[in-house]
Amino acid sequence: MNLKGKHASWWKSVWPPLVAVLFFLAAWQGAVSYLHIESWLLPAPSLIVQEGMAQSALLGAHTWATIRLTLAGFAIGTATGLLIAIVLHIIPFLKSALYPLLILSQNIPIIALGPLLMVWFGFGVLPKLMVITLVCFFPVAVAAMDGLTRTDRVMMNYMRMSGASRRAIFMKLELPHSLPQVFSGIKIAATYSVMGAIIAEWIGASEGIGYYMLLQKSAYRTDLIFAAIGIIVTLSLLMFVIILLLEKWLVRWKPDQE
Amino acid sequence: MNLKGKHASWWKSVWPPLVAVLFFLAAWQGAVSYLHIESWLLPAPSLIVQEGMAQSALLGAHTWATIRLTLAGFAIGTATGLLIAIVLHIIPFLKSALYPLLILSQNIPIIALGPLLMVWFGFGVLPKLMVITLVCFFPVAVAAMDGLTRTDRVMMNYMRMSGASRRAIFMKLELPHSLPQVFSGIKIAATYSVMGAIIAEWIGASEGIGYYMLLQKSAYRTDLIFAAIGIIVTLSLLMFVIILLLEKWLVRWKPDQE
Amino acid sequence: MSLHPTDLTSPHMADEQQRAGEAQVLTSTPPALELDGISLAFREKRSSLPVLQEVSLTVKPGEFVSLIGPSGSGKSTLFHIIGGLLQPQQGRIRMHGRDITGERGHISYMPQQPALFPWRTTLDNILLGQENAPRKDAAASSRSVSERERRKEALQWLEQVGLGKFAKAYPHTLSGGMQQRAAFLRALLSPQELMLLDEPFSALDALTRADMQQWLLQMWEKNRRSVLFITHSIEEALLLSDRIYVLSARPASVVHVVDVPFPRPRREEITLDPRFVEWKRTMTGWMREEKYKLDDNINNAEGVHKNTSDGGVNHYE
Amino acid sequence: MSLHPTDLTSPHMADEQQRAGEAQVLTSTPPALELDGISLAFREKRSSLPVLQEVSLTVKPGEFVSLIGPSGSGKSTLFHIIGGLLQPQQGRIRMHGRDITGERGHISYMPQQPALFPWRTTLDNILLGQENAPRKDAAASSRSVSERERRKEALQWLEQVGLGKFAKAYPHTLSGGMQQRAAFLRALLSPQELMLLDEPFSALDALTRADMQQWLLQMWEKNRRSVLFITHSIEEALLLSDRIYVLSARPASVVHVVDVPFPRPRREEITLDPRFVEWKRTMTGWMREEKYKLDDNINNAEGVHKNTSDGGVNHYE
Amino acid sequence: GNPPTSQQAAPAAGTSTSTPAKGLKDVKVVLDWTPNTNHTGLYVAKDKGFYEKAGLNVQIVQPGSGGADQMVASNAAPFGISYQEGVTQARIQGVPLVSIAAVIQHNTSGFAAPIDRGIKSPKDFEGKSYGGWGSPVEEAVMKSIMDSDQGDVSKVKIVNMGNADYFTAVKRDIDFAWIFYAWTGIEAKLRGEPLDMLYVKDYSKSLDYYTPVIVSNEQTIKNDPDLVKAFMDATAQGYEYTIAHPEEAADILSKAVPELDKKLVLASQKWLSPRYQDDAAQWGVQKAEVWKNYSDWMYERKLLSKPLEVDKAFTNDFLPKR
Ligand SMILES: Nc1ncnc2c1ncn2[C@@H]1O[C@H](COP(=O)(O)OP(=O)(O)OP(=O)(O)O)[C@@H](O)[C@H]1O
Ligand SMILES: Nc1ncnc2c1ncn2[C@@H]1O[C@H](COP(=O)(O)OP(=O)(O)OP(=O)(O)O)[C@@H](O)[C@H]1O
Ligand SMILES: [Mg+2]
Ligand SMILES: [Mg+2]
Repeated sequence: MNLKGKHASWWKSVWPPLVAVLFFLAAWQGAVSYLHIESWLLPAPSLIVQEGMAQSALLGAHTWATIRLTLAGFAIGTATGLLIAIVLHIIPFLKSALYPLLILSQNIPIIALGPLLMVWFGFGVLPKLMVITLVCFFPVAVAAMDGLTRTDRVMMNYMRMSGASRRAIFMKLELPHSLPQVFSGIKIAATYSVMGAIIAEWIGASEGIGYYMLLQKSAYRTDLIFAAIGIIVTLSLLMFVIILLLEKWLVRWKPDQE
Repeated sequence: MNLKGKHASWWKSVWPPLVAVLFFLAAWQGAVSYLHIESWLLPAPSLIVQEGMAQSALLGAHTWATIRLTLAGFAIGTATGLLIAIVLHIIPFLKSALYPLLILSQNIPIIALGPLLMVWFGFGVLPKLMVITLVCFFPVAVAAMDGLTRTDRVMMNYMRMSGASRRAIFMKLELPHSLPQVFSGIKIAATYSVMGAIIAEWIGASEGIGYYMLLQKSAYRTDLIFAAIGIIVTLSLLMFVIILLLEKWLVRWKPDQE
Repeated sequence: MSLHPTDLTSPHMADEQQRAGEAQVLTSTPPALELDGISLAFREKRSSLPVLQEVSLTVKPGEFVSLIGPSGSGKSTLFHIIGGLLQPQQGRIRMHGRDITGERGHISYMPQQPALFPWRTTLDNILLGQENAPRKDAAASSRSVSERERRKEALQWLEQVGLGKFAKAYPHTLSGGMQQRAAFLRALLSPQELMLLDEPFSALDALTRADMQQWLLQMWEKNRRSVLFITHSIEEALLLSDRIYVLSARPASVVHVVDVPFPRPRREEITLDPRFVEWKRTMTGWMREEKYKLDDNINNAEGVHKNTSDGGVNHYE
Repeated sequence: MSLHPTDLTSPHMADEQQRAGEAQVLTSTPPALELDGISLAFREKRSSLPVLQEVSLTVKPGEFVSLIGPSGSGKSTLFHIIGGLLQPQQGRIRMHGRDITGERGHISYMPQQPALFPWRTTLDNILLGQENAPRKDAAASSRSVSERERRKEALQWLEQVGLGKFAKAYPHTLSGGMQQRAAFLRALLSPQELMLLDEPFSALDALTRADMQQWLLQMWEKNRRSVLFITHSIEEALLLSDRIYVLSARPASVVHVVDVPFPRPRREEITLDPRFVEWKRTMTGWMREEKYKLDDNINNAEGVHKNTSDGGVNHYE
Repeated sequence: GNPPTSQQAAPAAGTSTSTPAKGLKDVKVVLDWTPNTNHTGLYVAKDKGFYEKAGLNVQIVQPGSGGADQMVASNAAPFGISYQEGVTQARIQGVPLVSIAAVIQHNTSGFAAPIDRGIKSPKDFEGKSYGGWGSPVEEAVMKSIMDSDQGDVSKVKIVNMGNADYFTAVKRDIDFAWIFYAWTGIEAKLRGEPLDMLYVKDYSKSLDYYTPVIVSNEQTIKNDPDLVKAFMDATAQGYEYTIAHPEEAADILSKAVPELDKKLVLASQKWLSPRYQDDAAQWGVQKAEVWKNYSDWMYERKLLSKPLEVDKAFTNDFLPKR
């Protein structure tokens, strides 16, 4: 009974997006065949799947490479973002001083940064991880810093008066209180992480979905580009869902709104 | 007296970032001359400024074009993000259905999207605005949706029991309550907006800092590329500061933490 | 003190008679509020916490009714049900004869926690009730007055409760008692005819509290809005109410109904009346009795005893 | 009731004598807490709101001292100053003779709003005070006990205040009074020797309140921690305290000091003692007097009168 | 001077070599963009073991959108693929790139348009839309070849089409674009979308420049000429083999980069193989006049701020003596 109930609620939260995605694909397919859009411009989903399947072994290998890169980069990026947020939160002087540099870090175009990174850090995995980190850390850092400063005043007063150390205030009040907002940032970062990996692969790689895309682009294989995009989107969704589940589990104390 | 006090506090919040930026530039200058880094790889700040000044008229015109594009795109993007968040918040079914599509929208690489946008919308300003919108709306939408669902339960109970309409609950409780979190999203979007405009200019433009960068790239003028980056960063910082001031003004009811 | 259940020496009238009287009123004007056998249990993962058990009560138009009962018995929950926030698992709620179970917006409400909005000034906070009320109520109380007039009026009210100086202050700069007074005003200025007040004066010192009580009494005697009032002070309940419902410990059911016999208008002096003192003692005794039952319950492990049924309600006057 | 300032018929002792006695004690053991001429004004943009004006008070080791005063007078603010949250603009705070002005962590604190942490269960919430306390205090109260033992002990406490069943519940599922009891336990279980309790029982019904009072009394009589206690109930103050400070309306200053003459151990029955009733009447009168002054102040526009100086404090026993 | 970091990050460039297989020296070659038939000789040389025989373990690296130039110039990698326009402009900015071989003897790029646009000669550009990337070089080139045909370049509508490709662009707004025939032209043929091709070299001798070229940097050439020699020796063999066996070479490329479209690779290779060497004495040879003509052309049009020191820009010294 209970299991069935769980099953039902799981299904209930899964079918709307599923239907929406299917509807989206159907509309796409319909538009392509109805409007006679040429496949080199916008291939039909059916064609994409078909051609993608034909290259599945190759795609699989590249996907695996991208997954590894994404996970590593996302982990490092989120950790960096949290760390920066925490350090800057605890030392407000640093925060006001370094915020401009954080924004600066988000505004160095990859075409200028890419060669520099490769020249300095070689052709290995390091410059790629740096690119993903650069993409992921920022939303986490901004959201976390905002969340950490918005602590409930009454609880804060209690903590201070009862002699909680700075550390305890942070661990027991500010951090849990900011979790919902931190997770906003992590969700944004998770969504960007895969794209970050793709961009990282563009600045120099010999494997991964990003590399694959560039090759297909130069071979004018729009269908395979879209197969790659399909994989990218799927990976992003997976990342997002994992974060969502983690959030549900960590912020489970919050009463459900209706 | 009062004015002087205001002045002092203004100065107090301005000098740490100023010092940090100056320190950063000094370190850069020092590293370049100490390590003999060649100017085609990483030009010294002094050189960048000097060469940038020499082209100031041209840079000014391009900057102005980018500013217009950025402002328009950021405004549209933020508005779109808020609108999406509001609609999806009010209709939870839509939210669960469309969230995957939002994530999807963030994972279409520009190299695939650019040509499509151009073929569909021509080479005018429309596809460019769409690119910036795509970049900016997402952090705003995610942060706003998260913020809107985290409304204080006790206040919500009061609003419901006293017969507030859905609209009133939204306008008078959920929206003001979510403002801090919404502003986290807008801050992230503001930071990205200038970069979004640059990317938009890359996919096809005949003016703007992005266009200028590409030209300098093909002319191997690393110094001017960095001058362009300097402008991009400055614009981003300006956007960020404007949003920060707006936030301070709108969320002024929050007691300062210590 | 040694009050015991057996100490019940206060006069009381036969249930039947009272019932008949009520029925008569019912046929003429339907009650402003009528709860009919409300039951509710909160469900957690595995367990269930029964909170309300067949609670029935009536507030006639223009009547002042108090609810009194141990902490955690379910009084606030009952308000949430009346306000349409929670759906009862059993029972109906009627207002002027119309079934409004689960509907919202029919009441002026003062919650137990002030729940002031931190981004609104005190003045804007107390205007919120009027803003929220469904249009018809707003119209009914002839609230076609201009925004400006309403603010002016609200400001006068604020001054009367000693908050005039703080009209433009944000809630976090108010003391606990000041916040409570603001929340009280917010309910008072809401146009709906029935007011639900959840411990409105608990954070006030005795004198401010007495002032507020007098002030509420005077206003009520002038306007005769229907009031349902939760309080922990038996004295307060006796001073203000036409009728008092005494609730048992959780799961709450009505164990006593008291029609307060003191004439109106009442002033604070009435608390010195020996009959008043007698009533106070009696009711304290009842509460104590309930308390013991509760303690027994706790001692008999967590088993939930259903030791009062509807028929077991004692009705006094 | 017609209590007037002139009704002051209660016995009182000369100030000088009392002062001398205090001085003697001071030389032997320094007081657990000593406020010396604390003044504070909140500054807004243009205006300034004087809240505390030269407040001095003393809590000797193991003494139970109450603060009583009108709503909004500045009692909670005084606690914030003692707790080191706010810096007084004048005056010093000493603890056992040591100046601790602006220092934190020297007190067990129960705030006026429960301020339970929504992500902690009730049990984890009441353990928070122990977790927060600076190490030395934790050590002083021989808290080298294991985590598990502490939880077990906390659970027993929870059961004693009727929350045993809710140890694992999150605060938002507790009623107002239940939350207050949890916050009270949190302060009680904090290891610091001096407890500051800000209206700990205001949201409780009369009986639960009486239980809690008795329970607090018994515990205090056993352990003799120093207590500073804010309440709005004169009865509660008289029942529990060794000494009561009566504060004026804002800006608060000490207008009366009462050394409560009833012997310990005290039980609830004492409230029936005629002397007790007399004291209650007297103090109600004082409060009323302050109230009138305040009303006058308000009527005399917003001008702030400094109508009591330190020398004007009346001291009684 | 180079930043010290580049040394440790790119061991292939320095003297220290990690030797995975019998003392082979690690060497990186950075491509100009994605692998294509311009690069076949490198893949063949690797596949056929020419590099190994020369004592090299060559790794072919794909760059980002930034191209190879900065990486080669900074010695992060000793070799790369570039093109004459790039090397010319780079050297003017003091970037120490040196071209060490021309991959294709003549410029195979030109302006292409679907035949339905009716662009048969440069004069036909008038009134049409050109899709490019917004560089002043494009306009200058177009002006040069239109001048020879009495055309007026100001009547061409020049649109920046970003990274849209020829096929996409000509479907909307754009009439013609600048392409490499060996790749895009062949693809058009395979698709059955015939196009008119106007090679720029046919209209101006100055524009018959080398694209692409293999580049190294001054530091490597000065400090490690043997490495350059060994590398070029094997690379030349690779291209010579490709010239001789276009089909097998295409196969090798397709195997090395399975993501590429085999049909396109094969057709492109067949078209390109005879054009690598073309009329030159041997594969890779560069003529000073080609470098001079083009840089003078650019300088005259103010596309360069100073004349190019031609003899420093390229060298034939490392080509094998045949
Ligand atoms: N949202 C909820 N989820 C689960 N249990 C709840 C919830 N709200 C209230 N309860 C439980 O219902 C019971 C009654 O709570 P309620 O707030 O109605 O008490 P009350 O009579 O108002 O008490 P008090 O006088 O202390 O305010 C309590 O045991 C409480 O734990
Ligand atoms: N943070 C603040 N900023 C400005 N004014 C404040 C602030 N906190 C309190 N006040 C003001 O100080 C005065 C005293 O407040 P306080 O909370 O100390 O009163 P109190 O004696 O505890 O009253 P109550 O019995 O109602 O809780 C009030 O007038 C209040 O408006
Ligand atoms: Mg309640
Ligand atoms: Mg207070």
